[in-house]
Parts: sequence; structure tokens; C-alpha cells
Amino acid sequence: MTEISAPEKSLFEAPPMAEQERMVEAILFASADPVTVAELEARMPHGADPAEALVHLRKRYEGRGVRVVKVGDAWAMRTAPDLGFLMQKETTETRKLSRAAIETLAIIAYHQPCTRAEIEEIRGVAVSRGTVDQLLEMEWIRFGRRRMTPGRPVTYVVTQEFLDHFGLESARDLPGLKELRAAGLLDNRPLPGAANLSEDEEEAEDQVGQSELFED
Amino acid sequence: MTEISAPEKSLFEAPPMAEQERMVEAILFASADPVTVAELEARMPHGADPAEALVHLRKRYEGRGVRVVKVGDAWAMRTAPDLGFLMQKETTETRKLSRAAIETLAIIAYHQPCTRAEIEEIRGVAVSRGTVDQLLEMEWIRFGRRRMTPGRPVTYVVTQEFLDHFGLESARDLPGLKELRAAGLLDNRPLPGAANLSEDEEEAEDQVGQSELFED
Amino acid sequence: MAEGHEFEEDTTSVTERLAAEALIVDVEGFEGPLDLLLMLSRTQKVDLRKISVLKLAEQYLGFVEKAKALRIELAADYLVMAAWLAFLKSRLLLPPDPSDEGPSGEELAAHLAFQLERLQAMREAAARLMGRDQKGRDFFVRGIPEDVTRVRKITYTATLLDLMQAYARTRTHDEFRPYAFDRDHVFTMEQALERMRGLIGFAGDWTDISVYLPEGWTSDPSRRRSATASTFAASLELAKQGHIELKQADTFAPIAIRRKPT
Repeated sequence: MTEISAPEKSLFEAPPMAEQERMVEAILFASADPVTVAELEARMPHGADPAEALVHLRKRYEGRGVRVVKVGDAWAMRTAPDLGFLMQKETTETRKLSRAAIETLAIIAYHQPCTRAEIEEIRGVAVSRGTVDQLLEMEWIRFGRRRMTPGRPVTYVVTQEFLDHFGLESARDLPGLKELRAAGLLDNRPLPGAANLSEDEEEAEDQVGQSELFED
Repeated sequence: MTEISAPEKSLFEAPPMAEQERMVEAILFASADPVTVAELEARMPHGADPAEALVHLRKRYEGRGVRVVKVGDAWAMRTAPDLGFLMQKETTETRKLSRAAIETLAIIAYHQPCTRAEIEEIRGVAVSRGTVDQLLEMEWIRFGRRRMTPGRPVTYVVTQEFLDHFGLESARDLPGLKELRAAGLLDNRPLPGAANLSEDEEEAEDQVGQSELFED
Repeated sequence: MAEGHEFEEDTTSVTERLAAEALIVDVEGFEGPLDLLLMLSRTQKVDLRKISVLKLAEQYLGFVEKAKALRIELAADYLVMAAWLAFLKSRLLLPPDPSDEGPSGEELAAHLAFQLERLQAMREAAARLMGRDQKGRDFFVRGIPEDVTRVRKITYTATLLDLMQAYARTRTHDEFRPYAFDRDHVFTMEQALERMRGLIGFAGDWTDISVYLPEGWTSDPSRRRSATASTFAASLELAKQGHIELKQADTFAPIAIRRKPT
């Protein structure tokens, strides 16, 4: 990689790192939405290394009133959460989510990719169309890949907007995720004996831990 | 002023200046409009001195990709003006030349140097200013010598840029009418009367015109 | 009868009745039987992993009984759950039947406990998620986003062919056809009509249509094809106009024409 880009670098002198840091700072600052490294690269002069500049910039803003945060595979500047009290003026009234919507969101976040049937299985109640629609509309969830099981059901996954909203670097950083997984509470365990064919096949895709449950 | 506020300060401990600076930073960052010192004061904890915090903050951002600037009697954060070029995203779109433009260009190429009146005569329709401007802007045509006829009309000739684009050594390499005809690209159906004359003229002009190519 | 019912109810203690009623009034608020079961399980005041499913089943069945007594119509899924729990209860109480292939009562109970624990875990996770710092509430984005101005650079392009065609177009003042159709091998219907009109006067007798093919159009296959098609089309046209008659003995048999007798 370095070898390949070496001749290019000699042709187009990349600006000094301090200057690159300024550039990344300006771009992130100006944008309300997170910016990916690829986007930074496209906008910066040839040979620039925004990933490295980001490391420096992030450090520079540590402990400041504004922070450089990672959102999925993108970066953004956000005010420090401890200063939220100063911002009543900027506070946006978010639509009050129903309990069903909040739980559905959490289930998708922790189980993703997750089908509607799985959400219903966990909540023990049908998921209303409106709940999913609302989350889709808020751009907190989106469609993932179809599950390769009979019926090829759609799956839902959380979005970058979700991560941004809750200040998460990635879905792996969801609170308590590790513990829940360790406790087996993120397993998709079917009712003993009642497991039908489709669930069987679905299971095959899942982790090893769950295959143990299927010895018959 | 100091004396008056002194008792208050003892009552409500103002946050340390570094903290005040963070606050100003966050407020300026998040505000949709520039913020006055009075507004900062109103939003910050009692006893805070946003004016002083602003001095520090402004210094901190000196030479950075983002600056603290005064807008009227209010303050805002802005990207450094020298980085404005980063706020542009260039997209290149390739379009086909309009029929009018390509015909005008063709006439100039075959008849250069060629006046607007001549182009109109050949095309049989008026040539819009925009069409010629577009070709000039693309640097496919340029002004040639003025014609030594009444009114001294300007002439147009094709440029080196034009030759490069079409992969021609010179305008002479453009296939002649005979070749166009042979290639089936030109249906020889002379217009009654004038046609022969104009074609003859063209042939004569061709020679003269091309000898003039790229002079002056 | 109705009075008898009231008397029966009076036998239960007031507090119990109030509790039952509160629960039942709350039915609307429950999100299905699993939600209700989770709520009931809390009365056991133990870790969900140590919950007595048998006791829970009895609590639930008791709830359904009371709902019936109070003549409250429960949604179907509550009754389905009641039936299932009754089945589970019997499995848990009866000694296992070795000939029975289905899952044991313990397995079913463990699964229900797992479901409850998982639902509870998801509720807690949801609460923790919503308790996080949120954008627009605790932390904020840039107030004046500077839009990236999209500079659209348009480059125009043309090929040499475009240029030549354009020139040819202006020189002919005619709609230019870039693809010169090879007309040497096309015998048009107009030509065929023309030719046949001249010849038909002599065709008093049935003559094979192929005779009418023009000279020089019979050896080359593509020319022959074109001439045959146009000649046939022309003869149809002439028949329609009442000048000639056509006949064909059989499918794919030769076609013959003659001048229409007047």
C-alpha cells in the first residue's frame, strides 16, 4: 500500500500533518452530519492522510467543550455531553417514543440483524406496522439483508443516525452488550420441541453456542 | 462593577476560567446564530465572565482550521477562510454538445476563419450568442482576424485545444466534403442555384483559411 | 343466579379482590401475556433465573379465572397462554411418561423462564439506551452547518463523427441519416407495384408469381428475398384494388396470379 502510493506522494506533495489536521478540523466542524474518512480523503489534497490527522485532532479536543467523536465509520464534532445544561435553547423536542417503539429499537440494536418475527418472539406480542415505520422514518433503523430462510424475511439493523443520536461509536458499544451475550440472552432460542423447519435453518446460520440446543 | 459583583461571586462560585472557556466553546459551536456576550452571560452560570473566556478561546483557535470571529456585536465560530476550498465538492458531468453548438463548431472548423454571418448563412438559422460563447469558453474556438469587409466582422477559428480533443494534427485533416460523401455521411443534393457556388467558394476559402490558421 | 355470583365473590377477601381487579383493569396496559407473566413473576421477589414457573403458571391461571369471574373478556392470546400454562402445569406435576417423545415439563419451564429473562433484559437494555446522552438533548451538533457547495463542472464532449455529421447536416439542410441503409439490395414495394402494373396486362392466364421477379434479383439470396416479398406484397395490393386474382393450392405451394377477367 505504502509502496503503491509512494510515487503519487512524490508527485503531489501532501500538506504537512498540522495543516491536514486543520483541514479535517474545518471539514468536521462545518458539517452537521458525520463525515467518513473516504469523504475527507476525497475533499482533501492528494496524498493527505485524514485518518492520522483525525488521531491528532481527537486528542487536541480532549476535554474541550466540543469533542471529536467516531460514529460508525464516520467522524463528527459534538458538544461535550456534560455541557448539555447550557443548551436549553438548542434542545430539539424529540418525538416521544412509545414503549413498544423503544423496546423494538433496543431489540433490533442488540439482536441485529433481526426479523420482525424475532422481535415478536422476544416481546411476546405482535409488532405493529406503525412502530417499525416510525423507527424507519426516524432513520434509526433500516433494512438489512434478507434472511436466507423460507420466506426470505427482511431483517432490520440500526443506522449511523442511531449511533450518532446515542453517541455510540458502533453497535458493539451498546451498553451491557457483552454481559447480555455472555448470559445467552441474545440467543434466539426456540421453544423446545416446537422448533419448526424454518427456525432450524435459521439457527444453522447462528452461532455455535446455539447448535448445542438442537441435539435431537 | 467589580466591587458590586464581589459579594455575588462569593455566594455563587463561578466555574474556573478553563471551564468557562469550554462553555463558551460549546455554546458558540451549537448556536445557529452568532451569540452576544450578554446572551452568553445569561446562559452561563452566575458569576461567569464570557468576555474573558472569549479572549482565551479566540487565542486557542488562532491558526486552527476553525476561528472565533466577531459578527457585529456577537460571536461565532467559522471555518478558516483559507480552507474554504475544502467546502466545495466538485462533480464533473460530461454532456453532449447541443446540436446548434456542434453544427456551429463544424462550420467554423471547415470554413475558418468564419464570421457569424457566414455560419448563419450555412446553417440557415440565427446563431445564438450563447452557442458561440460556449464554444469560446470551452476554448474550442477563438477569435481570428477581423474580416476586411464592411463592418469588419470578427472571425472565428478553431484552437489547438479543439485539434487535441478531436485528435487532429490540423484542421486540414478534417475529412473533406468528397470524403464525407464517399463515406455516406453526406448526401450530395445541391440546393437549386446557389449550392454549387457556395461549395466552390468553400473550397477556395478552405485553402486561404487554413493557411491563416494559428497565425497572429 | 347473578346474586349467587355476588355472594361467591364476597367470600374472597377485599384486598385480594382489589388486587385482582387492579390487575384486570390493567390488562389493557399489558403488552400481551408475556408482559403480564413478567409482571406476575415480580411478585415472587426472586431472581428471574430462580423463578418458580409452576407457581407462575398458577398465578396466571388464577388471573384468568378471576377475569372470567369478573366477566372480563380476555383477548385470545391470553387464553392461548392460559391453555399452554395449564398444559405445562400438568407436565410439571405429573411424573414424566417415558414413552412421551415431546419435551419435558422442565424443558418447557426453562424456556418460559428464558423468555421472561430475555424480555426483562431487553427492557433494561432499552432503558439504558434511552438513558444515554442523546443528540439534541445532551450533546449538540454544529448549529450553522456550512453546506458543502457542490461545484458542478460540466464538460462538453463531441466526437469527430459528431462533428462530421453535423457538418454534413448543415451542408445538406436535410435530416441526416447516420446509418446509410444499403438500398442496393432492396426492391421496394413501390418498385414492385410499378413493375407489376406494367406486366399484369399480359397475364391473362395463371402465372407463377416468381415469374414477376425482376431480372437480376433472382440469384443473390438477399436480393431474391427482398424482391419476392415486395412482389408478393404488391400483388396483394393489386388484388385488393381488383386488378388481379391470386391462388395458392396448398400451404407453401407456389402462388399464382392472373389478371382479373373483366
